[in-house]
Amino acid sequence: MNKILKKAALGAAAASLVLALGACGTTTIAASGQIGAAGEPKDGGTITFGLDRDVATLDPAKSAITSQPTLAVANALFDPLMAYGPDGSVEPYLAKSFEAMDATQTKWLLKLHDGVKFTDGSPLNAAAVVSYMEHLAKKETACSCRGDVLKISKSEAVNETDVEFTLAAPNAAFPKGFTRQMGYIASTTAKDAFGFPIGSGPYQVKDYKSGDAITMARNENYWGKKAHADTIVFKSLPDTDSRYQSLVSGAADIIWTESASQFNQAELDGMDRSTATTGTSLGVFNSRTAPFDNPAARKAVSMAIDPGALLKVVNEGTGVVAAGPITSTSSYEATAKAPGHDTKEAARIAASLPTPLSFEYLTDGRPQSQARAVAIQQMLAEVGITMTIKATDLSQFGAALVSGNFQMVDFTTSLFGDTENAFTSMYPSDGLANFSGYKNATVDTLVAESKAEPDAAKRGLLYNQIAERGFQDVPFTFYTENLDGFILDPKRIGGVADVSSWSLVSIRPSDFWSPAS
Amino acid sequence: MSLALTAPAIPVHAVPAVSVQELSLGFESNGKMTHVLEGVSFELAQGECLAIVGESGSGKSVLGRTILGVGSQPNSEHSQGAVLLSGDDQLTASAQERRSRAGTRVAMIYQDPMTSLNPTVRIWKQVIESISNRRRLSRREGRAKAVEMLRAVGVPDPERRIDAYPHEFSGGMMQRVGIAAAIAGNPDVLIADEPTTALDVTVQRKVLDLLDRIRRDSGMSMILITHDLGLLTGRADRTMVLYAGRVLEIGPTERITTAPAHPYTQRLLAAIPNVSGTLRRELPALDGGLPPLDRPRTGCPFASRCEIAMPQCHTERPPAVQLAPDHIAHCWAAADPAEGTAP
Amino acid sequence: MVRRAGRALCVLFLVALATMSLPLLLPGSAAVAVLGTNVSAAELAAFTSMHHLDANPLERLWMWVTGVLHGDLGTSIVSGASVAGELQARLPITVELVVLSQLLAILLAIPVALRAAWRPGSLLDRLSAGLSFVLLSIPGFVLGLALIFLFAVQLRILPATGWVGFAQDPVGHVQHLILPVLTLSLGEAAVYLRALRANAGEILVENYIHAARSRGMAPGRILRTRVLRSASLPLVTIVGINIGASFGGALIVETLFAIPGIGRLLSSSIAVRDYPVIESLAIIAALAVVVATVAVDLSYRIIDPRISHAANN
Amino acid sequence: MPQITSALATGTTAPPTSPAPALKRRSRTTGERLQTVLFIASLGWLALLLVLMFVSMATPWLDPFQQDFGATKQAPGFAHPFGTDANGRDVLARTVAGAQNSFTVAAITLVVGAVTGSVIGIVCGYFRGWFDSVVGLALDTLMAFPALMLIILLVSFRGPSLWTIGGAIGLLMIPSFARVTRSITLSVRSREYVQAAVLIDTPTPRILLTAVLPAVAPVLVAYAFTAVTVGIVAEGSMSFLGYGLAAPAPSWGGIIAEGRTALAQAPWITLAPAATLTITVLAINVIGERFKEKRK
Repeated sequence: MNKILKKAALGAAAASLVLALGACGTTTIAASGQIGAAGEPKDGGTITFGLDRDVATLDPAKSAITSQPTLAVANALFDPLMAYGPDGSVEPYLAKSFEAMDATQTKWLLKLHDGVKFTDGSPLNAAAVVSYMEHLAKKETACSCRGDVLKISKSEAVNETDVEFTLAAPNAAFPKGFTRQMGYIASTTAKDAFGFPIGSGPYQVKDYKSGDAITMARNENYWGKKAHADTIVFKSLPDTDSRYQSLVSGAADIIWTESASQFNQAELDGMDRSTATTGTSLGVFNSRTAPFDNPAARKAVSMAIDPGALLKVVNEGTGVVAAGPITSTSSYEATAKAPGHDTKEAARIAASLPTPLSFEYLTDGRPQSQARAVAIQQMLAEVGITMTIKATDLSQFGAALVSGNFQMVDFTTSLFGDTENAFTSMYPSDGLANFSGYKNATVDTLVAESKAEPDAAKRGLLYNQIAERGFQDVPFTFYTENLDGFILDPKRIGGVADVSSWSLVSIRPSDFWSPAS
Repeated sequence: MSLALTAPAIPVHAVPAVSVQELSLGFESNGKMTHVLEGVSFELAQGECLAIVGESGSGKSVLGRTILGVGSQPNSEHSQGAVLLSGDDQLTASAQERRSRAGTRVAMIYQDPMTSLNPTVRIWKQVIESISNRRRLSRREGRAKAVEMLRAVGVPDPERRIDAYPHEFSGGMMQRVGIAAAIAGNPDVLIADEPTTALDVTVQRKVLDLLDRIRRDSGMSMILITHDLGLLTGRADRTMVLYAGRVLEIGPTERITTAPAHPYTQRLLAAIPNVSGTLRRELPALDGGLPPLDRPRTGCPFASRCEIAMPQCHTERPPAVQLAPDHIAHCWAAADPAEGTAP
Repeated sequence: MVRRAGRALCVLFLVALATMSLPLLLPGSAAVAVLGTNVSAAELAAFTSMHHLDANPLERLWMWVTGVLHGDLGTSIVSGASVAGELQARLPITVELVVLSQLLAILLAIPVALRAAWRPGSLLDRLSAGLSFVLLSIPGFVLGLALIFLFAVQLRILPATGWVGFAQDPVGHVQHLILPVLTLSLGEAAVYLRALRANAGEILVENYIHAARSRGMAPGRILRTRVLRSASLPLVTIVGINIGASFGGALIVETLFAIPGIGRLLSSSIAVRDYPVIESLAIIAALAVVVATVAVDLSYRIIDPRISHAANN
Repeated sequence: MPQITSALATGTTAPPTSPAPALKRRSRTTGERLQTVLFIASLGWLALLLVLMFVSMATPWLDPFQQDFGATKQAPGFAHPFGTDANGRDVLARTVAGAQNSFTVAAITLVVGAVTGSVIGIVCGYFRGWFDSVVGLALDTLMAFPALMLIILLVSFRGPSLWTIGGAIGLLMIPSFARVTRSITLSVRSREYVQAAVLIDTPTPRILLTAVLPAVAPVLVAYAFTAVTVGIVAEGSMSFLGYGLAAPAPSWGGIIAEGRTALAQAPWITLAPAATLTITVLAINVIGERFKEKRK
């Protein structure tokens, strides 16, 4: 679906048009925009997929295969209970249906398809789902989803296919939580030859070499539509440039990348791409401590930064400027407006501060973060604000983020791809991703209201109110929505979904086919 | 006595074992020419022992190595004359030809057995090299040969010692091993380059006696390079005195040591307290140094140090003066004894 | 020898103790890497103590040693996989890479160095000296980049990245090896060439070489059987150091060519503070260095009998 | 980074050129002329770098941080001789500033590695005893610890500053320097004149200064050239791997790594620092070689 068309449609409808859009998109799940080789899909052959990291484990309860770049691995081995449709709406996938049983949105009924089996032949039934939820809730499982799982106060298998969930608090977006980690139901009893829990997906593991490659063979007993390619190899190619060279030299057919220059290069090299703006980069102020306990300081920094220039320099013109927490691909329309870039105003505010503003900016070591930090440094210097850059590795970065041991941090997240989740975790004072330490009683109330609001249009209005508050208080300042996704060689692969309008890039390898076969 | 050393009597050839004819050698380094040997001529008969005497830098080692014909060889551009080994010229021979002669037709005994035996190779392998470099020897054959050679040079308990490394021997024993290695190929000519200089005084004589005996038993010819005139009596048939690359005097050892004609030889002899007895480690230091070798010389090289030098000594090359049938001195004073008086 | 062994054990103990202290010393936390950022501080602390990351180093070392005695190197905090399994998959790759490139470097260096030393100042001598000088000055990562750009991207005759098991595809295995092995070996070949050339030059002027020639030994045989042996002492040291150190990984090449070796495992484990993996890797790497040192020592004695002679006296 | 130890190991064992053989076959004059040309060219190259560094430090030209968001990835031209990078910074300015950082790291490396290492080596070699054993054990441990790990640890611990990186590389060089100086000291210590000096109660510092240091110094200087190149290359490798200086500080390895992504579109970003790095190392090697030859 074309993004501009969609925007127009959104503009035409006054409030949120989620339902209408959902209705017009549902029929075309498989056929909707595909990228790669033209023609009818063929069966057979091998597809090689270049991942951007080592996959340490294939256990979906760990986070190794449930971040965007690796979701294709999870989708090959497991079926998520819920999945995004091409228009961004959440639809049942492994589930037959998943609906609220009452108006308060605290009781939910999950219905499974009949006869779904794990790859060892054991049934994937209601009991298996309940057992898996219990597994996720255990401390030893060490699932990063445990916080969400613990919000389910009770899960019960009412019969072979139906599970009843009771929540501790109302959550209108509950099924959405099953699109990622929680939704990939794995067997709690059977493991494959490599010690990983098995799933029910279109592929099963044939060979696993740590840090090197995962080879998968088609699951011939798959309950749904069987996969095209006989074999899929997921190669670990952590070095960004080596990965691209692998694609160009034919060692990989499709790769994940976040590098803007590679998207530009891909066109010159005759490659296709399937990309979406799912990652949002923003600056998070630590509003608990000086200097950013002062909202004026936050405002000065925020206004001094020109997201348009960041987009040009860091993203090389790919992606879009992030207008706020409601992203360009969100099903909600953003009406709240950020104050925007204003060098003069920023300089005026900075000058009015009691002491000259000087602070440390924490980044992870990735090249884009570095480039962004460097550009921001110069923008701030122009309005008289001194910024030093501190780069750390990912684990220190995460630790600093959680412990609040920073002044301002460069944060790139796919959280905003899920608007509901973004508002419930980033804005309220008890939000798990509220790294800013932002406290606003009104916002807390609005968030609570939004969780209990079943009507999407009304929820959208609430979100815009929260965003408005956020723009006034500036706990974060939004930079860009970054392009990321896949580059592929159309001579060697077909059936790659066009993800451009998706809010979560989660493609299914079972659609891939090899023209050579 | 072993087989190798009781070799059949060598038929007497008309051809000398070694014949050096008007040999001149020069080396070029950094654009400068060094004249190491100039117009050296002599002959060595079968079974004969010739001593070459000179101080360091006189060119005696270079002469020895040129006869041997291996190692870094002088560039043909800077060499003249001929070095004939039983009639075959070493100077014009290819490297391969020279290599095929080394060890079997001419062999060498070195000054310092500590450095001339490879410290990392068991001695039996080194002793039989002259043979094993030419044909494959079985291990057994080779070891038997090594035992035989070591026994011949008087190394005690050779069966046990063939497996030792050089550093496990004393200096004298090591030199015996070196000699064994040199004679293993049964060469016609043996060049002994200061074979006892590095040894203790007590064993020097024993090693020389051994060499003497080997030569007599096998009929090899030998060139004994030394700076020590005192060693020669009774061991060398003839003696040649070399100075700054030129032959100053050549003649029977008897005559050289008792009636030297050249002032330089006389000085050498005078510096030895007891001609027949004491062995000295160093050649007596004569006042003054060797003349520079890097420019062509005229006259007698010893002239600048000679007490009886005459004007023509500095400007004209001295003539070869035949003092006896085989005693020649290159000296103006010898040509005209009235002009100078031997001290 | 007993003293040496004791010293080696001491070194191992110290390295082990140092690595076991890392969880207490290093900023950053494994818990965040595993649990993500959406968890409470209490949960992070609980995770930390569950994995004994807050225990004292001696205690951790003791646990590690008892584990090893039961044939267990522990499990990765991040993936839950067994460390032994991980090592079994990764170690042979790095070792193959390093051993092959060392071999290639040595095989390139030896004949050239010996021939060049035989004729000092010859064309070969001067060419090899110049070339090795330049190779020595090109950093490995620059060389690797250039090789990839040339052979994989421009000419497309060799794969840019990746690793194929020998059993899986012998031809592919070799193809994937060529560029990384070249990257690793060219610089080392230059180092070896220079070391060997210089030493061979010194040995060739030794009397015993002249003596061997005086017995009619051919140049090739002298170089092979006499010069090489004596000249290889320093070479053995460097090769020993290199091979010993390789167990710490060849990170640059592994990164450039996406090879799943020890270096990448180590760096990615450090990034997420996966201590069980880090510890076992460090101790194995130290063990390799210690063993290599002893091996160099022993081969010294074999190469030059005077050394063992001196040691025995 | 096994190269650190291996390169240094060769530094000791490999005299730069063969000893002059007894008989020379050919004149070396053309070779010598070439060497002199190379030597002068090397000096010139380093001088050029120094001048550019001075310009970069003392004048507003060649600012490595100035970004021109309107001129990103510009090809080399009049305004930017080496082009601009993705952030619109002048690649020449970045390369020059990278040289500054590389040389600083190399200097720190030398101070930490050579000075500490040789002090340790001299003290151990001269006094022997328990101190020698303990330090020997510590050095062995340092060598057995994976170099990569040590560097990453230090960088995570202290932050990626010039001092941390130079210090880490220097630390890895300490054992090599200590070993060499220790063995030289040992041999000097056993000489008769030193023994005699000890017997007549010559103050120890005096013996160290007059007997030991003069023996150690020339070897150290020859070694130092190798150490400088090793330091520069190691810094480049670390920055390339992402363990080097933090942005925006320019470093050769860092610029090469940044430019790699755009190798096909803007090769100058990678080529300029890569060539500069290689030529600089080559130049230092040439000068070091000359020094070693002169010493003989």
